[in-house]
Amino acid sequence: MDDSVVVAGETLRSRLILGTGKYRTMEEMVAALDAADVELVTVALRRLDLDDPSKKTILDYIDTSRFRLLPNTAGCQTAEEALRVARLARSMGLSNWVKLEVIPDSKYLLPDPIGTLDAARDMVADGFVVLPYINDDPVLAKKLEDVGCATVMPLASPIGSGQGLVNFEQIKIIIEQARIPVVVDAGLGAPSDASLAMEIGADMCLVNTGVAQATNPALMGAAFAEGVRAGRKAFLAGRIPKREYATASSPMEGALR
Amino acid sequence: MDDSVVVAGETLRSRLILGTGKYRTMEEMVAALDAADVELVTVALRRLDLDDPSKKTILDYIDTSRFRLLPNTAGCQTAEEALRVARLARSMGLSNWVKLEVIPDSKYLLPDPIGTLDAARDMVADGFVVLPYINDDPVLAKKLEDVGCATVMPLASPIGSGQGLVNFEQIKIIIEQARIPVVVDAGLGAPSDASLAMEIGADMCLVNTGVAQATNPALMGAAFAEGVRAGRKAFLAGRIPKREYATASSPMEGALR
Amino acid sequence: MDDSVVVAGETLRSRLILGTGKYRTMEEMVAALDAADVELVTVALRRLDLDDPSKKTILDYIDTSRFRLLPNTAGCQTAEEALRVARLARSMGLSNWVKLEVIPDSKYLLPDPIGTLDAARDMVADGFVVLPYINDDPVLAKKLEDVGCATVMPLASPIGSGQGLVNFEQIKIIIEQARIPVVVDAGLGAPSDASLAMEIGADMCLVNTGVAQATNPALMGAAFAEGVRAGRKAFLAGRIPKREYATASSPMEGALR
Amino acid sequence: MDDSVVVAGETLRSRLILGTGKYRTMEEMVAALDAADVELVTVALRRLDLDDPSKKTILDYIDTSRFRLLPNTAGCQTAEEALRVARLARSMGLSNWVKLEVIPDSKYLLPDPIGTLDAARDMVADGFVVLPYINDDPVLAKKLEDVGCATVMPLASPIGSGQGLVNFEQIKIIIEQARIPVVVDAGLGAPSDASLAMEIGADMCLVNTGVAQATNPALMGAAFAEGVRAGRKAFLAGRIPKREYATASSPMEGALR
Amino acid sequence: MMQLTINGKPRELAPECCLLDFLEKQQVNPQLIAIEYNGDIVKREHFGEIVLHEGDRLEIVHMVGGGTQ
Amino acid sequence: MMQLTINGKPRELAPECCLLDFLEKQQVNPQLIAIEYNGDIVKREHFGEIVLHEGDRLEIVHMVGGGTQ
Amino acid sequence: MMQLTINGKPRELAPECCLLDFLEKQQVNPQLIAIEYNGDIVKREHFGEIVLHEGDRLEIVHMVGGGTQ
Amino acid sequence: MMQLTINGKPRELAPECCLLDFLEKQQVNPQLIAIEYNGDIVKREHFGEIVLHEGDRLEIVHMVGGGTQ
Repeated sequence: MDDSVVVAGETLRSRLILGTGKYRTMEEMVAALDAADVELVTVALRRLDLDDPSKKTILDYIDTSRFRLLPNTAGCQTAEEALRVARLARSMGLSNWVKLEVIPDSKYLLPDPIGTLDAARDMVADGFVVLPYINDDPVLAKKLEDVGCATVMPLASPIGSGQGLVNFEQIKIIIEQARIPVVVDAGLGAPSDASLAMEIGADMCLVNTGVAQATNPALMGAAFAEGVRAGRKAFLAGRIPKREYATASSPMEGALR
Repeated sequence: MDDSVVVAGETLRSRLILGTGKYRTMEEMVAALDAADVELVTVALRRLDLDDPSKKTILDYIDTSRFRLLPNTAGCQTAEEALRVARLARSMGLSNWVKLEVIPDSKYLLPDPIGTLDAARDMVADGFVVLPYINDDPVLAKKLEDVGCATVMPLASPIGSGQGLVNFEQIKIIIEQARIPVVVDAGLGAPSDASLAMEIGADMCLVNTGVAQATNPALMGAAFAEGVRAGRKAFLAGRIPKREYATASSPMEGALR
Repeated sequence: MDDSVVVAGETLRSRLILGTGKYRTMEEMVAALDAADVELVTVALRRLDLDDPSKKTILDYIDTSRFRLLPNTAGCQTAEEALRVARLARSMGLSNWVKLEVIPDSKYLLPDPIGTLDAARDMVADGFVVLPYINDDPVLAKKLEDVGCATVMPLASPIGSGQGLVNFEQIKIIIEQARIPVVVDAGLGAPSDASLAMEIGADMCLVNTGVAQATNPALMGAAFAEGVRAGRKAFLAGRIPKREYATASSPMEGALR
Repeated sequence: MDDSVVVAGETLRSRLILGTGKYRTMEEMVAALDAADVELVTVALRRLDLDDPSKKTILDYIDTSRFRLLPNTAGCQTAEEALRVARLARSMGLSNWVKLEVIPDSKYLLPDPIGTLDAARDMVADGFVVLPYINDDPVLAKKLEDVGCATVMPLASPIGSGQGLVNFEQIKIIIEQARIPVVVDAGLGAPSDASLAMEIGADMCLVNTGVAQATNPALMGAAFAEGVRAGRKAFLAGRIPKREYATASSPMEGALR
Repeated sequence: MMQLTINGKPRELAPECCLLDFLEKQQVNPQLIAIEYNGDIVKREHFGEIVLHEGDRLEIVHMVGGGTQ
Repeated sequence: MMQLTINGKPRELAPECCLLDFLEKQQVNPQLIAIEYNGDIVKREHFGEIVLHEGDRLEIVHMVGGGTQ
Repeated sequence: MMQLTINGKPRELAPECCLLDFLEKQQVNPQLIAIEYNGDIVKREHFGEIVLHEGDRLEIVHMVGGGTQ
Repeated sequence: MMQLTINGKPRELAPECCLLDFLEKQQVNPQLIAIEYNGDIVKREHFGEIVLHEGDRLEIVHMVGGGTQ
């Protein structure tokens, strides 16, 4: 079954995006990307360590002919910082896509709605394809769509928490309203979480910690890929409504008594 | 990845069992069994309608060289009735396996712990391979294992309700204690439910209404099969623990500020 | 508002039952019983420590003219043991009521449905007023009512876990079917849990660890008493249905625009 | 137990705020306010109906010597509209407090984070005591505190939905961070919901539909008041932690076997 | 004619009717059914030995789609 | 007669009508309302100073039951 | 001296010891306990009739704080 | 020697050092980095035109593994 998704005019075959942070080794990361068979992977921008010039970088490990890079603005606390990081990333010539993150505090790691909207407006004006990371706020999601973002990426639950799709109802509203793809990001701990996100109509999922910190990241990458496909199929197949009471699945007529 | 399960000495390649009731047409049922690629399918025993002798039966549709039949005792309210139905089913020469159900009321359709244990004891003594359907009761599950049942099949939520794995903690205890396969049955509405059951260590899932009453049963059958595989892989891959708070998945060191 | 409950012909003014175990001191226990202003309190039966004869017993602390004792059979693994303990307790002349517990394992502490039903039948025949502790099993609850139990006491979640009303739907079924009072027992961690149990129609709640192990047991006892009353009032007042979508509570007509 | 709360320098004895919309009759509203014994009640501002001049207004029913009015800006879609409505309300001389709502869409009724922050800044500068209604966004809550709001009022779930405290974790973060009172608003359907909000440390709750549309609003008003008090006491009393496994509340030592 | 109870309903058959003849007349494939004759299960290989008599109770069942209850 | 817009609807009044007279004629209690006159809020103590003219826009609001939105 | 089992432990008592004397010596208030003597429950009003013998099994229980299990 | 700030730390370089020479000396592959020179981003094709001076601020960044924040 071909069931690709189009983001900013680009057709993506896989509806799973993987992050590349927090793996125990680069080898485990490569194995996970391969097993999950994703196309889009997020990366961060950091200062080069000039005291260790021979250190391999992530680009030594990721085959950019196979995987498309999505640089994020992780670490930025204001719209200005995010714009600066995005431009630096773009200047490397690998992509004009950016996963926009404006996160003012380092404890809860929740995105700033005001700073994110400001940055998105400026980035779109500057020619970026913007995929903003947001709280589960349908009004903000709509505003980001209106200023020209390519997707919205609401969080399922706190980053790295593995709690799954906690605020389910608000994500459903975001999906209902959106005319751009909705990517559920952050907090997906197991394939059941990703499958659930897809079942309610999300277009894609982004997972990092759930794969990177699993005991076996490659196997977990494959599991998430399968979970996303299962959830997508279920969305298309039309699930049964939830009912309060039981109804038998064997016929009662003709039963021996 | 080969990851089969052994029930009563028989190796099963698929960890999904499908029911065959409640499909809108026999053709939809056949398409769903095929798409889900299961091995074990449940059937019920009913009086033949002598006024319509030319009516096709389910055995005209199901290729028994491909699918193994698991007759249930649906409709039985007592241990005696269940034993009678099981023996009739066995006399057809297709299987000595039986999905044991003793369900005294027709509203909530919940199994009788006392009648089920009595029937299981008698059936095991009579040479049956017994797979009993039970409430989420770990003490009862242990007793059924002790009298020689081949599996236990706790319900996830009321039959046909699609509510998913409601009493998660008790199912986990059943799994922890069991030395026989645990099959999560009843109430699974979407692949995320089945995936979750497998993630916590269930050995198999049984689904009927969730597939049969989906808008597109064949696609939903494939979705459930994928969800079961995803959940099983995730169980083997070792998921991350749930945490209360966020932890970043991009490194903070070297961030531009 | 007078809203008493009748158990086995006795009118109880308070719908909260407190356990007397796990308090840090007897003084904290007495303060909690007083603050919660309950009428019925559970106690256990244990061998007297003959090496410490001057040790005060719980009867030195509890004013039995104010509080009615409900001896339990905690520690019994079989119906026979439970009957023996119940008879010993009754021989003290304080009560012929018994909180029946038959719990075969010491890890999960879940009740045995078969042993509990057997014991209940024998106890009723022997003249006891029987209040059995059970898993969330509506079929078993009905059988216990049918053999003459005075109440059923389904667990909300594992004893001492404070998880609250986990298997809500099955408790609702027990309540719907019961013609005897339903007492929700075990796992209630906070007044919101007790209130919820009462809101869905439970007749009473039993709490022990949630009060005894709170930082301030007396204040928590008062809190639970208030929560039980709040939930009972809400049940009588008829709560609004849950809706999927928002509806305004201010009128839209005449709004300034 | 005296346990009042201070909002903008004013001491409030009751931690429950009631809305005055959606009652079936004014008499039911008055009875509910009386039974709940609240001090603060929200009202809306609407155009007078000049075709029905003799119609009583809400001020004919509410004793403003007993109840303090909190006008809201319901119906406003922008910061400008909210400021206009707030000033009109203030010109009546009853209060300079305002429950700020900027809600751009009429289906989901969710507040606009950008417009709310803009309006709050302007209102504080103009001398209002501002109580803004917000989504469960801790970053926005902090910004509103920083611009001088008197409280923040995060929604528990969609207005009028009665779903209770759906996004519990984010509300907890808002509470942890706040140095101003946190009032949980919208979606509280029963006292258990209000109790839970208070148990996690909310300072107050606001309820409208849950009381107004109950079968018996006066009794439900009393129930919510009791639930709020129960939850507050439990917060102060220090609840037990939730545990995954059971622990007995009767001692095992000395058990008869 | 003799009176029997088949699948819970009264039914008239010609006397001394053999079970296999009855099934054939009804166009019922013996491979797809199970039979209880006067309360006892009859294995398929013994269907041919059964001759129906006045007052007999016969249950003829087959498999249908089913999941749980 | 002069044309005004009151609460968003066109309305005819006799010329040179004073605001307080209008309210009194309408049986509206000035203690229970707030007024915006041509976009400006008028404090209650200044109601008496307003004389209505052709083309004026008047908003007269009062409090009603309300919770959220 | 005679050997008994009291509350599961071996214990030596002087022969022909009466139950009530034993309790008194142990400072045990008979109002607060229940007794099982050689497997039979003894009502409080019959405590005085029990004379302990070699090999007797005695269970003396009392109430303690308890909730569930 | 001249003083610069590279990646936020003070650093001494020989005067009139060309950016590409510096990178080469540091064994840094210009294909894998991005550069901000005195607050302005420099495209890779212009790396060769930059000559470093006393007081310059240089940021040299590269891609690392990252998911969210």
